[in-house]
Parts: sequence; structure tokens; C-alpha cells
Amino acid sequence: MDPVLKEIYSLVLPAAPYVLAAYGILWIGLFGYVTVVLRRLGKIEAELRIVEEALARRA
Amino acid sequence: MPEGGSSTYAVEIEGLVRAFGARKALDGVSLTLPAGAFLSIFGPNGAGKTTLLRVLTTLTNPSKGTARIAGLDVVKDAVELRDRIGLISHNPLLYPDLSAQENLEFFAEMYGVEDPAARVHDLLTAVELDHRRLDLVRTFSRGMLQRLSIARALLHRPEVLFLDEPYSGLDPHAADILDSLIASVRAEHTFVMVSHDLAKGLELCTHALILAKGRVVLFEPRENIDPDAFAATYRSTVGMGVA
Amino acid sequence: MAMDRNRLTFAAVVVGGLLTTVAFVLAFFVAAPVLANNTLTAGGGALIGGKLITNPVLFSQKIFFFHVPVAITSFVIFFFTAFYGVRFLMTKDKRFDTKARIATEITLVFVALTMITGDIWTRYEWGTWWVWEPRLTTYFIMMMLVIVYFVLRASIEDEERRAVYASAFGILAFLDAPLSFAITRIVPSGAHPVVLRAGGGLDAVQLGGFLIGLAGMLCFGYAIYQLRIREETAKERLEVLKASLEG
Amino acid sequence: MAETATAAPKRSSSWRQFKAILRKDIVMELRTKEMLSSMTLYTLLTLVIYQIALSQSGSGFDIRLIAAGLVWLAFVFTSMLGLNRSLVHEKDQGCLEALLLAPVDRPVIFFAKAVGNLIFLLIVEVVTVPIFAVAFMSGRPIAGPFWMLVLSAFVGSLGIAGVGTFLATMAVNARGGSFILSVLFIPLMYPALLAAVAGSSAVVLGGEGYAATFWQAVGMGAGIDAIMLLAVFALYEFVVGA
Repeated sequence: MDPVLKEIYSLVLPAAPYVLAAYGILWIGLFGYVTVVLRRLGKIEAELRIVEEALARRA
Repeated sequence: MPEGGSSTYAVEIEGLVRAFGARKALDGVSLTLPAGAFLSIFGPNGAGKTTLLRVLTTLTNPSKGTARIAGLDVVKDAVELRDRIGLISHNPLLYPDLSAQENLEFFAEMYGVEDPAARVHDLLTAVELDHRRLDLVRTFSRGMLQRLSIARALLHRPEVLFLDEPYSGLDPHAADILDSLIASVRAEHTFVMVSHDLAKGLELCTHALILAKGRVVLFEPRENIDPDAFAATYRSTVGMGVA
Repeated sequence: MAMDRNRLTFAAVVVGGLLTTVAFVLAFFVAAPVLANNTLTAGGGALIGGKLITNPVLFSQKIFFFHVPVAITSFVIFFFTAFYGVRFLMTKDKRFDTKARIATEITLVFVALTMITGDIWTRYEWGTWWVWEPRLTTYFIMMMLVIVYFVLRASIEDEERRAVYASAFGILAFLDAPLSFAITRIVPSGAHPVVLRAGGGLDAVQLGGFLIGLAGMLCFGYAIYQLRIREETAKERLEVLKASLEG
Repeated sequence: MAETATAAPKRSSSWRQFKAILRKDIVMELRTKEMLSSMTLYTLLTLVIYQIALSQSGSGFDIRLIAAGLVWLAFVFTSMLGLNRSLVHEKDQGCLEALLLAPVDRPVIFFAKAVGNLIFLLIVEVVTVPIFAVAFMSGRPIAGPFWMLVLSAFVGSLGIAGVGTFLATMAVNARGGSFILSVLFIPLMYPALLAAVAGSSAVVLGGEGYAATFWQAVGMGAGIDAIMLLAVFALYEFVVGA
């Protein structure tokens, strides 16, 4: 391999898995958190509707 | 503030609310109490008695409404007001590692009592602890602690005395001494007492208040109260928790 | 009002997703993987994709486009812990305490993500998982402060007292973070080597990609915050309604 | 309002109240010796731990490299013990409430408690440093003048006492009081402690330009103290009344 190209790529190839792993974890982390929050939110709002209906019936 | 410190009302409460989030410890309490009166506050646990007492003694600020003690606002004039009020709690509020005399001298200094040595001596004599004045408070019995704590509360000659379940934990003898002590200073102060003891509270008071869920259920002068009806009203509130 | 808030949250998610995707494309496919002030030791250069490359290619530098925006976002959200702490102490309004608590919670999420992405980079670039280097040390301290905020909350029974203490501590912690930063920079911390490779020298595309990534991440931070607020509000309302049903 | 002021009994001045609280704390401490004895004992035990930690370091190891750090570490753990106690006895029989009921400005309570804690901390330091010197520094003198060491110790202790008193006021109302205190204290005090160790270390080690490093560290430490003390001073009223 051309020494110039070799030096250029020597800094790309070993770094790639680390950078990609970091990027992947970041996205999984963020989306995981948002998903958890959304699911909890959905559950609570459903429960809230039930309770509100119960209250409306009573009134 | 026209009437200043010489208001004819010792306690004036107007629309007092104490809330945190949705939970209301006090929910619109209003009442006036003439100077020289003795108010007994009853109510089930969580009715807001302690909160009311804390607001009136400037330890907690109200969320809404106003309260004035001896003509002074509990929020705006808090520092001046603290000079005019005393608290006798079931907790002695004394330092166990100081002697009786040192405790009183310390609080005399905090209140800026004039001629503290004489005042402390007079009070120690009055509560019959003069002979124990050099002993550490740690060694005192429950009754002696309560007597000393009364002396502490009276040090600065407060206009209004607050009593927070003063009889709890006292044996009959100590309770008798407390009775006679209160009787001996009864004429000089307005009293506000929180109590669980219906008979005792009614016996001492000129006005009675029942709180439940942070609201006034009943507030009447003593002469308008029929003890049996009163007891029934009180019982109906027991079990009513916090709103 | 509530409807508007929800629509804004939705918009923030969409914009955040869009911007971070654009930043991703810019970072990995457009921006030059080089830094202007680094030159090849072998001399000359090489044509790659029709462009003459005369600098060493630093792929690890790509982390800059997402690691740094996440870190900055964590600081921005942490500011709101202190801000709502002050608001709470001024008003004693429970809502402000809830806001401060949620801001701190989201700070913790972003701090954790910053720590993990940073650490992976450190492992490659410095050959070790952890170094007590000023920036790392300071950030570690900030993470501790954020965690401790919740430890403090968990240890206090009375609701209002918990809110007051947490607000006070949140304010102190936010003041403390920059102090830690300053002190580790100014007072030399012993003998360890200065390991930071290649400094600044960003070109327009790199800077643009970074800023777009930052804007996207801030949108995400805002959206998550609003979602959590909505959840808390719903939860509180639910409790009130349940109590009134039973009482 | 003026009428009220004349009618009211004469209020005690803040200075008198400050002295009264401080005197009370000192009298109680001299009587029970609770804080001083437990703090001193704790420091001595820390030194024993250091002996264990350093037992395999060999004779070539220059203790001076880490001496300042070790001494500060002992102070930090000891001070937390003392800080916790100083507020626990206020809480014992509701005494803090009695203080709050008195016509006293809240900052006065804060300053009196903090000054008391500072005094106790300095006493413990005065006991610890010579023992540490005898036990670990055998024959190796410190490079800088002694007063520099005293100055950096004072700057560090000032921050510990101030912020510590504030945090102890919170911890005393929390479950697991002393644990909460240390958990709050250490990350919050990180910058102040780093400055203190850097300053003291410069004096112990000496070397070229040590005075510059020292002044930089002490200056930083004093600045951090100023910021943090101002902040806790402003926040104390909220915390003590909650």
C-alpha cells in the first residue's frame, strides 16, 4: 500500500468500531429513554381517562 | 397599622390557606380571638392543628390569607412578633447538656431580656426549680422538664402563649403542677392550646375550635357550648383524614 | 394551551430527529475527516474521491459531532435545575420543584450518554478507559452531584422540605460545576501527560454539522422534558382524582 | 409602626445573639467533649489506616508527595463527624425550633454555628498535624515557611465549616443523616478541597516557583470559599425553616 494512503487510513480503520459503537449507544440510549417515557405516558393517560369517566358517571 | 401591638384581638386569622401542591393542610381558616382569651384547638390527626400553630408562631408561612397575632402580621412582622409569643410544646425545647440556669440565661440573651439574672432567678423560683438550677437538664424528670420549659416560654413576658399538647407524656402529678402554673399566669397572657384531651381543653378554655381537613368545623365561645353536643361534633370529625 | 404544548413537543421531536440526521450525514459523509493543523509525516498527499488529502484522516474526530452536543445539552438542562430551584424558593409553588426534578433527571440521562460516548472515545484515543484529566474529572464530579440530588430527595420524608432542600442543593450544584472546571484547569493536577491530540481548526462544513447536531440535540432535550412534564402532570392529576373518588 | 417599636420590649442585638449561640456551643462541647474527643480519635484511627496503606511502599517512597493530601483527607472525614454532631444536638429536644422561635435573624444562627464548627475543626487540625509530622514525616522538613501551611489550612477549613454547616442542617432532617452529609459534602467540596491540597502540597514540596503555585491555589480556594459561602448564606434561611 502506498505509504501516504497507509498513514491516512491508519487513523480511520482502528477508530471506526469505537466511534460507531459510541454513536449506536447514544441513539439506543436516547430512543430507549423516549420510548419508555412514551409508554408510561400512554398508560397513565389511559388510566386518567378511566378515572375521569368514573367521576363523570358519579356526577 | 393603627392599633399596633395593643390590638384588642390577640389573634386575627383571615382566609388562611396552607397548601403544597394539591394537598391542603389548612383550607381557608378565619377567626378572631379577643385578647386575654384561652383558645383550645381540637381535631383529629392531620386536621391541620400543628400547621395552624406553626403558621401562628411564624415557623411556617401561609400560602394564602393573613394572620395577625397581637396586631402583628405573621409574615411581614415575623421578627417583632417572635418577641411577643412563647411556645410550650410537648418537646421541652431545652439543651440537655446545659444546666437549668444556663438554658434560661441563653434564651434570655436571645430575647434580649432586661436584667436577665434577676428574671431567670424569679422564674426558677416560680417553677420550683431554684434548688436544681445548677443541674444539667439531662438529669431532669419529665415533669421538671415541662416546668423549666414553661419558665423558658415566659422569660420574655410574651403576650400570647402557644401550647402544643402540653399534657402529653405527663403523669397526673406533673399535670397538676402544670395546671396550677397555667392558672397562676392565666391573667397575664392570651392562650392558644392544641389538645387531644377534650375534658381538659374545655375546662380551661374561653373559646373552642374544632378543625377537620384544614377547615373550621366549629368555633364558639365557651358559654355557647354544650359539652355533650360538642363531644358529638368532635367525634364526628375523628377519622376524617387530610383532604 | 396544553394542546399547543403538545404540538410543540411533537414539532421538537420531528425537528430534533431531522437535524440530528442531517448532522449525522454531514459528519460521516460530507465533512472532511481531517483537521487543518495536522500534516502527514510521509509528505505530499493522496487523491481520495477526487480530493487531494494532505492531512491525516482522523475518524475518531467524528465523535465530536454527537458527543459534544450531548454534553452541551446536559449543561443547558442542568441550568434549569438551578433556575427552577430559585423559582421554587421564591414562590414555594410545587410545580417548579417538579420542573427542577425533571430537568435534573434529563440532565442525568444526557450526562450518562456523554460519559459513555466519551469513554469509548477515550479508550481508543488514549488507550485507557479512564484518566483523571481535568475535563473528565470535572464532568465526573458533575455526574456525582446530579446523582446525589436524587439521593437527597429519596432520603427526605416531608414533601415540602424535600422540595426546599433539593432546590437549594440544585442551585449549589450548578454553581459548583463551573468552579470544579476552573480549578482543575488552573491548579496543575500532578504529573500526568497532556494527551489531547489535535486542537481546533474546524472548517465551515465541520462547524455547520456540529451546530446542526447541537440544535437537534437541544430540540430532543426540550421534547423529552415536555414529555416528562406531561407525564408528571397526568400522574398528579390522577392522584387527585383517585383521592376524590375514594373520599 | 413606630408606636409598635417603642411598645415592644428591647430586642437583643444580632451580635449578642451570635455570641450567645457560640458560647453555648463551646460550653456544651467543653462539658461533654463529645465532638472533640470523637473527632481526634477518628483522626488518629485514620493515621493508623494510612500506616496500613503505606506499609508496603518501601523506604524509597517520598511521603511528602502525598502528605498534604493525606492530612486533608483525614480532616475531611473527621469534619463530617463533627459537623453532623453539631446539628444533631440542636435537633435533640427540638432546640432548633426554640432558636427559630426567638427573634433572631436566621443568618446569625448560621454564622454562629459555622464559626463554632470552624473553631472545633481548627483545634482538631492543631492536634493532627504534629502527630502526622512525627508519625510519617520523620526528619523530612517542609520546604516552605510554616505560616503558609497555616494559611492554606485556614482557607480550606473556612469552606469546610461554612458549606458543611449548611449541608449538616439538611442532613439532620434526612434519613441516614451522616451518610447523606458525606454524600452531599464530598462532590460539592471538590473544588475547595483540590485548592486546599494544591496549596498545602506546594508548601510541603517546595521546588521552583512553589510560591506562585501556592498563591494561585490559595487565591482560588479563597475565591471558591467566597462564592460558596455567599450562596449558602443566601439559601440558609430557606433550609433552616423548612
